[in-house]
Amino acid sequence: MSVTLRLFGALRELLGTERMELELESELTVEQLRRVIAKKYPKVADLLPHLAFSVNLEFAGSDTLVKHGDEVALIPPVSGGGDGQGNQRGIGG
Amino acid sequence: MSVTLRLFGALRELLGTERMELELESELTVEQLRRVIAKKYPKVADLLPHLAFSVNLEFAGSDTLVKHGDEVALIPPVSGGGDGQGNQRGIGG
Amino acid sequence: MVKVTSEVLAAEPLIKRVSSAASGAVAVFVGVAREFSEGRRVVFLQYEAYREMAERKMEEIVAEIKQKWTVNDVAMVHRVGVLQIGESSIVIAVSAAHRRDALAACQYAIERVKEIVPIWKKEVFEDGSRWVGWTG
Amino acid sequence: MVKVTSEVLAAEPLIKRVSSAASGAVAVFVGVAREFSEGRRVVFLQYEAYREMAERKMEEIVAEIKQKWTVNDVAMVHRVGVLQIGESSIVIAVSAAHRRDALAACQYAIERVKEIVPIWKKEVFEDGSRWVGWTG
Repeated sequence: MSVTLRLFGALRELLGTERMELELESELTVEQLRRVIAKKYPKVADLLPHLAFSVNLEFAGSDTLVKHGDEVALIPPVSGGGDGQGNQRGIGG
Repeated sequence: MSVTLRLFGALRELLGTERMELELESELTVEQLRRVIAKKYPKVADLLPHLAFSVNLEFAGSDTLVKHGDEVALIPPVSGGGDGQGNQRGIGG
Repeated sequence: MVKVTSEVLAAEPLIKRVSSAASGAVAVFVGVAREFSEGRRVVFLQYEAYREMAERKMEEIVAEIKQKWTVNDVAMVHRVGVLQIGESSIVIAVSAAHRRDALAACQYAIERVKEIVPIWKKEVFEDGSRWVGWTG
Repeated sequence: MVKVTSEVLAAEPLIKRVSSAASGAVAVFVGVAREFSEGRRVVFLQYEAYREMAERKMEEIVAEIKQKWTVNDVAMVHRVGVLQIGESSIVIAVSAAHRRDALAACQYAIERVKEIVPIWKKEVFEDGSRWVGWTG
């Protein structure tokens, strides 16, 4: 099976692409996918603990199942809105 | 001595002028002036208890002294700002 | 900058005026002439100001804001005269480095305008009119 | 109406868009590209969005607002791409019959944007750059 990975910001720059297809042996959880990515792309391994994930445009918990054809995004801490003051509650609730 | 009276809104309409010179025998307090006006202009007597006074562009308490040449305004409850929702604290603090 | 004016109000010029390179946020309040007041249809509004005192009180509010919050600039313009439904009665714009200062100060500004700025509104209905604010 | 766009933002069109005869107040928030960030001079900003998800999350925020407050309309536009200092990154406009609903909802909107909308800011300095928001 394969999933589409969407990459933004520092991740996009580090991996040199904003989108990639990732081949996986079977369905797996977001947490398992996080480990797969860390292993395959060591240069972003340090960033991964600080990321949220979305699956098909919705924030996903660690045990959300990722299926064939899903679009998965690695979501860095968001910083839209201007004024330079982040929101301490962080992302995705 | 004389003072200038400024009138607004319903008061201006009732008395038919936005400004008048008022001749007074002597200096007096805002509260005394209120009674003088009520007596001289009975048609606004009912409104006077609901008014604030300003003397020379500042809100004035009941015992503020009014002197020759002062500009005194009768200040109805204010309703600027739009949106139709007044402020319960009223005027002049 | 504070002003009482009979000209039509727009927000963008005030936003530009208060913005600077040090501003990360501008909070704006626009008061608008509304068609219904307590169920009655308003044909138009008429605002009247004790102009000299109103501008002085608006300056006082700006000074209060600058004491209470870290803001860069405040602009506040109130319209007088006849307003058609949908036209703006007041525009307040507050710039600050940070959004929470701008937002809190803007909210404070409109509350204070309604407390201490001598401006009065008359609602004109199809079958009458009234000066707003008389509690008696 | 929500949108992620690379075009220059203006507040007035959004104010007009949310205004109606039933609106007594419009509250507006404008986020502005600021020159200094923690003491360093910013040359320009670059915003990047996960556009499809960002617009969906902005729609969610509008729905949350309509549940929490009595508002007439909400418009929210976020800019992406390169922003010069002084340009607007976001404009939010909320109309309501009454000012307190408009103001509270507008404040809520910008806080929620910063929590859940996947948009990222890069600050470009004279001698480097950084993506904002990494706490690690």
